[in-house]
Amino acid sequence: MNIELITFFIFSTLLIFTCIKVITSSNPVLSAINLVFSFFLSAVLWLLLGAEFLSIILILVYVGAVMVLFLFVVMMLDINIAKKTAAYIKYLPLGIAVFIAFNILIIYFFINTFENIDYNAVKNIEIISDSNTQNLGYLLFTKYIIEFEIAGLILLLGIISAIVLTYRKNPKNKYQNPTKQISASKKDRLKIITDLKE
Amino acid sequence: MIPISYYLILSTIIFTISIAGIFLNRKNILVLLMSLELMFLSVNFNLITLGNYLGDLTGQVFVFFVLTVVAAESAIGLALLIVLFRSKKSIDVDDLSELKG
Amino acid sequence: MINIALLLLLTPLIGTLILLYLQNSSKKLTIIISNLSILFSFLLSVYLLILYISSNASTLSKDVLVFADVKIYSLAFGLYIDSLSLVMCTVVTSVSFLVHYYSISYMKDEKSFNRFFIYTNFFTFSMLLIVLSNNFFQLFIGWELVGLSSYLLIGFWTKKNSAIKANYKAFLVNRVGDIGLILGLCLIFISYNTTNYNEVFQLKDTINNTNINIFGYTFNTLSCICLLLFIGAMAKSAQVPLHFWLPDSMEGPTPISALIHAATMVTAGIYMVARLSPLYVLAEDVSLFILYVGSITAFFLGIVALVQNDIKRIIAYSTISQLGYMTAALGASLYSLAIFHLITHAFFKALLFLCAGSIIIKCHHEQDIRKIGGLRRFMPITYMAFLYASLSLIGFPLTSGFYSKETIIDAVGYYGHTIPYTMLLLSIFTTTLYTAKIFSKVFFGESTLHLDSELKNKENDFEMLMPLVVLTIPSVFLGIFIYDSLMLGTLFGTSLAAQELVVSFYNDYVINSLNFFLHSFLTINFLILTSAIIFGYFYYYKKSFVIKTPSFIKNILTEEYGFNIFSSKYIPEFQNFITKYLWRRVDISAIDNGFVNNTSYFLNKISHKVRKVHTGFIYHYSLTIISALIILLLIIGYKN
Amino acid sequence: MFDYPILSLLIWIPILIGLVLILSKNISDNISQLITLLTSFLILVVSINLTQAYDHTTSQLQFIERIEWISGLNIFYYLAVDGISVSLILLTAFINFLIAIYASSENYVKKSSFLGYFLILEGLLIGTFSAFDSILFYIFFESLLIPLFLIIGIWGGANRKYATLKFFLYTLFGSVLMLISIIYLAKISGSFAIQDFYSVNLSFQEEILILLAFLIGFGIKIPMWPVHTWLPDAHVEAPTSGSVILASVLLKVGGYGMIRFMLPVTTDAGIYLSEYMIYLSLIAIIYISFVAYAQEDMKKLIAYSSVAHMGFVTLGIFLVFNLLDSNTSAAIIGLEGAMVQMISHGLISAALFFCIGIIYKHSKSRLLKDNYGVSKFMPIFSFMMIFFLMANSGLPGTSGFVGEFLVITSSLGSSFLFGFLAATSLLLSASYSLKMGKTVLFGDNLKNIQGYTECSFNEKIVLTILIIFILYLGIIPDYLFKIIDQSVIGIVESLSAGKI
Repeated sequence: MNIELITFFIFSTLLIFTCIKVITSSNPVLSAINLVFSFFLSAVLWLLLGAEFLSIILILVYVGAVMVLFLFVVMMLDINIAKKTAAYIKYLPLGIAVFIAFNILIIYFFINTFENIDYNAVKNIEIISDSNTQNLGYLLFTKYIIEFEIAGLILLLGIISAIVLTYRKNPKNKYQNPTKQISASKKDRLKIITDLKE
Repeated sequence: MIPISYYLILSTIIFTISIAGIFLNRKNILVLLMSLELMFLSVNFNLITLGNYLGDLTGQVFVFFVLTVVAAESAIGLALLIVLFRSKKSIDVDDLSELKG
Repeated sequence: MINIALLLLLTPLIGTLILLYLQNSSKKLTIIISNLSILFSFLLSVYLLILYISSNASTLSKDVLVFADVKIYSLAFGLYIDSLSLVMCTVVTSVSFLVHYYSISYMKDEKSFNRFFIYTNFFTFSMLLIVLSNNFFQLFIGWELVGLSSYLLIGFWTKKNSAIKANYKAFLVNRVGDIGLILGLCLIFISYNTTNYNEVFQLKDTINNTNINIFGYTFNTLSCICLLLFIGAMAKSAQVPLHFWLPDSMEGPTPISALIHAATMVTAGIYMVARLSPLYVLAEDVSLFILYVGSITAFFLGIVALVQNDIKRIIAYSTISQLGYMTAALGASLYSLAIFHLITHAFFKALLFLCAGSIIIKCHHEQDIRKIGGLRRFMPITYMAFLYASLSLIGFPLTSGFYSKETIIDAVGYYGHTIPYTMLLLSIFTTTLYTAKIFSKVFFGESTLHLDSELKNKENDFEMLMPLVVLTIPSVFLGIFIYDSLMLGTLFGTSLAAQELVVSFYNDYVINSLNFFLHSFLTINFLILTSAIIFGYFYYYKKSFVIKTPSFIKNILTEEYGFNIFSSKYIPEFQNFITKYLWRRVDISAIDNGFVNNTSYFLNKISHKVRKVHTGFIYHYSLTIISALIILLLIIGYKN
Repeated sequence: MFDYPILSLLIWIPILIGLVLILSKNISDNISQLITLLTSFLILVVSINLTQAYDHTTSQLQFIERIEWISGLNIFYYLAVDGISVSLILLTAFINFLIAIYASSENYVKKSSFLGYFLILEGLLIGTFSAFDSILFYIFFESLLIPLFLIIGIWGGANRKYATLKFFLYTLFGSVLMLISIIYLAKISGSFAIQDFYSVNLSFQEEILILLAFLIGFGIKIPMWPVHTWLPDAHVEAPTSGSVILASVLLKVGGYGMIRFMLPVTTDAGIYLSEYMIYLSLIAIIYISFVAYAQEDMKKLIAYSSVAHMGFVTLGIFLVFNLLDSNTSAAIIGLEGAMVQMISHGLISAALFFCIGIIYKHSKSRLLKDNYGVSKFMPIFSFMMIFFLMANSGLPGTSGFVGEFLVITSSLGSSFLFGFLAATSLLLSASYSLKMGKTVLFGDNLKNIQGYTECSFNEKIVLTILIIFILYLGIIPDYLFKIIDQSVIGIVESLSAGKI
């Protein structure tokens, strides 16, 4: 049993448990932290697969940004801790049944589509050099340059829409609006009426 | 040497866990979003393993893009959640049923 | 020749159009135009008749206006000039002119004076259209136009509800007849591709031996066509089953009853059968049917006249019974006799109606003979005219009515149709009775309308009395004048078939008009006539004895054998019931609500059910998504 | 001899001008009246020109315009004209011109768009009658509904929503079936042109199915007996000019469609089913006349009477099936009778609906019992109305009689029973039209409704023109026969030739 297989088994089992904890935990904070933990574990597994750059990105981007965001939101919204566990129990058997049925189906599906099951997953793909990041960087900036730009755009979109959705003007603050001040309209212009009598 | 099927089985398990998460959760939408994240994670798993199987880096490039998209998506998701919370004072799944036919 | 006939035909039409154009001009102008046009066509027809007889030209048939000329068939309007049509033209135009002249004074205080003359001119045109037509198509067009003008004229006083009902009934009954006529017409047109008389006459043998199946049974085509055409004639000439519209058509002004419902329109049916005599001669069974219909009408309708009290209705019934005589003559294929009776009847019946008109005007629109009385002293001319007309009606020897009616009765007897002969004989009795009734009641009885002061002054103005005088001449002397030439076939020789029947009857029974007159005193007819006069004298004039007619017979007669109720109550009720039922039940409930609205209701129900599926909870949606995914995978799994 | 594409002009000019009228907001009423009058007059002149230029000695198509439209499915913008379409185009143009005159004296809310819709309707109708590509025909056939839907929907009577919805869905259901069969036929014959459909040989079942689809599709439009219930409602709710155009021209599209599609394409099935279809149209004639007699509403009465008269048209057409092999000349007479009946019914029902509109304008009620003794106040109008009622009951001398006469003749050709049943319509149509005349025009004016004043100048012109034409077609219909004769013979001969 070589070292890779052992690490794979440890981490994958841990990963599955954390994932189950994520969805079953009553307290959203707890589930957020479990999610963070599962990201760490999957980063390790990705390292195993030879995708170093992506695993580090996973940790940086996901754990750093997204999960922090989640925690922010969780903290901000005073979510009452789950009070409806009863209903939860009622649906559990159905959930498990679906879970198992689904697994069997997909695994059965995988098995007979890949002819040599024992193809080694762990492999290092060379394009210009042995380091994964260099290869990825090369590919990103030559072949997929347009998609890269679009990705940037999507992130911009993410930012702007988040702000637009949640921004509320504070009614109390007074600020000057120069354009309104200098614009004049016909109806409130002063009119001088000459007196005809003299 | 880890056969490819192990990874694929792992990603299906995570995928079904996240589906169960969406399906089972009676609590709030946050869990829903998190299980969404899990789903993306399992998809990335698949992408990388099959990328390796085919000996082609596009899988990983694609994962890279998936990550960016998911980040933006979860940002917007959370913003919506906040707006929803502001108007509904609760994000419990059972309360949100305006779309009732 | 043809152009003169065309002019003859078109002058009334031109008159109508001018009148229509000058609709609200002065009365004087309308009088001049309408009378002038009719007088002009009358003179033309007399001229043509004389020209035709003197030059004894052959029959002339020419198409004037092409209606539709297509590869397969061609229809056209045309003129058919022969002695029959010209004699009929003269009769029609002369009576119509006299009626026009008469109605100048009769209608002078009417508000819509001009409208009356438009309709009468139009009527004369359409009557001439029938008389002069040379094909079945134009016959049918004239037929309907005459029906239309009688509809308009009966309903002339639009305010009178009874008049409106009467013209509605008259038009519909005529339409019933027209169905028979159009079927006959179309049958000829479809099987022989022509509607022209001459072509059909040439084809008559081929028609005779082909037969057509109607509802499964095969009939001889010719007799089928003749029967259908006769049904049309029955409605128009008011024969038994379709006669009940004529008494009601008395709602119209009296000149109209004189013109249309006595002299011209009702005779159209007789004219048609006579014109198609070559066909009817071959169809023996149909002629027999016609004979029996004629004699039944003559007899039974005559009796009904006895119980009537309205002067115009009595004369209307007498018209129907006289028409019965003519149809009987046609049935016995004595076509020239029928036409002869038609001519004489036209004159004396028009005279009767005009006298009735002047009486009605005199007594301020009072038509009930029980109320009018003792007018002999006040209206000498009308009295004289009425006397002559009624003598001619009952067939008093030497009058023209005698010559035409007695010859028909004797000829029918001579040719051995026993039952019709007895019927016609008995109806002499009834005819004399009801004429005696009117005569004694109106002219000799005491007048209950105590308006003596009014009666004293002038009888009626000149326009009314002149036609009466003029009409008495033909209604009395015409008989002797044309009797011999008619019987020997010189007058209608060519145009009417079965001429030899009349000639042989003439040679060995009548010999000549004078002998017929002398020997008539010995016949049964005269016996019945005198007994009826004596009976009438005592019963009506002297009121010496009263016959208590059993109530059962009385109300049958007053109800005109139930035709009246049948037509005015049962048919409308039945029609309303059926139509309401059909509309309510079938149209609305069955089709509309049952089929159309139900589908929409059903769809509505379904859509409400489907709406409930959308619960709004996310997990339900995710459930559906996942289950769909599973099913998809199952299918893929199953596939390979 | 025509350099400019006359048919496309005839179609698209009214549509464009109609659109202009609708879209432009501030057109005053009398300007829009003027524009409509001018355009409809122009269209009338051009269509008369078309009829003159159309040489009626041959039965071939003329004025053909064929441009590639959707090349992928080889659908062509294919316009052409033969005798039948020429006469119907002339009828459309004529009726629209009359409506333009009549509508100018009416006052409607948004007058310009009201008139605009009529112009669009006119263009579409001419398009339907001249389209020889089945998809183009279908598009025009469908788009006819929209303007009428809006006319009745916006300017209609009380519960117009129900009526318009029912009318729209009814006709839509019918035309969907028609579309299926068109596509099916096009799949077999390769191209969408109607001519190619004629040479398609189908198995017997296919032919029966297609026949039924066409029967329902066009039957609803005509309307034939069981599917006619939309017509009375649509008429009662429609404004006067709306119900005039609906009664006089829109019903003819169904008849035209039958002649163009059903006769040549599904001949064997037609012959097989002709007995039942003849019974259907006979029921339509007799049963509907009974129902018409029972109506209280004037418009419903005339609506039912037009169903009965259209029963004659369908009878004429199905007789062609029945008599095709036994007696072709009777079949030709039958089809010609159907055509003449279409034209004459168009004129007569238009006139009757105008009269009812006039009466309605004065007495504000369409019920028979509310209108009494009109002739006392409107003598000239009542004379005209009596003339139209007579024409409606098939008085010879008016065009009403010619069509019925020919159809009765050809039905006698097949069997006496059909002829007899068809002839009874003479009596029945007289009974209900004169019943209406009796109650409305004559009789004592008990309620003394003072509202009636003599009808206005426009109305008099319209009615006199109609009288002139009804009389013209009644006395000398030779010109009309000349136009439609060759193409009718062409159709019937191609049928009998094709069949053998």
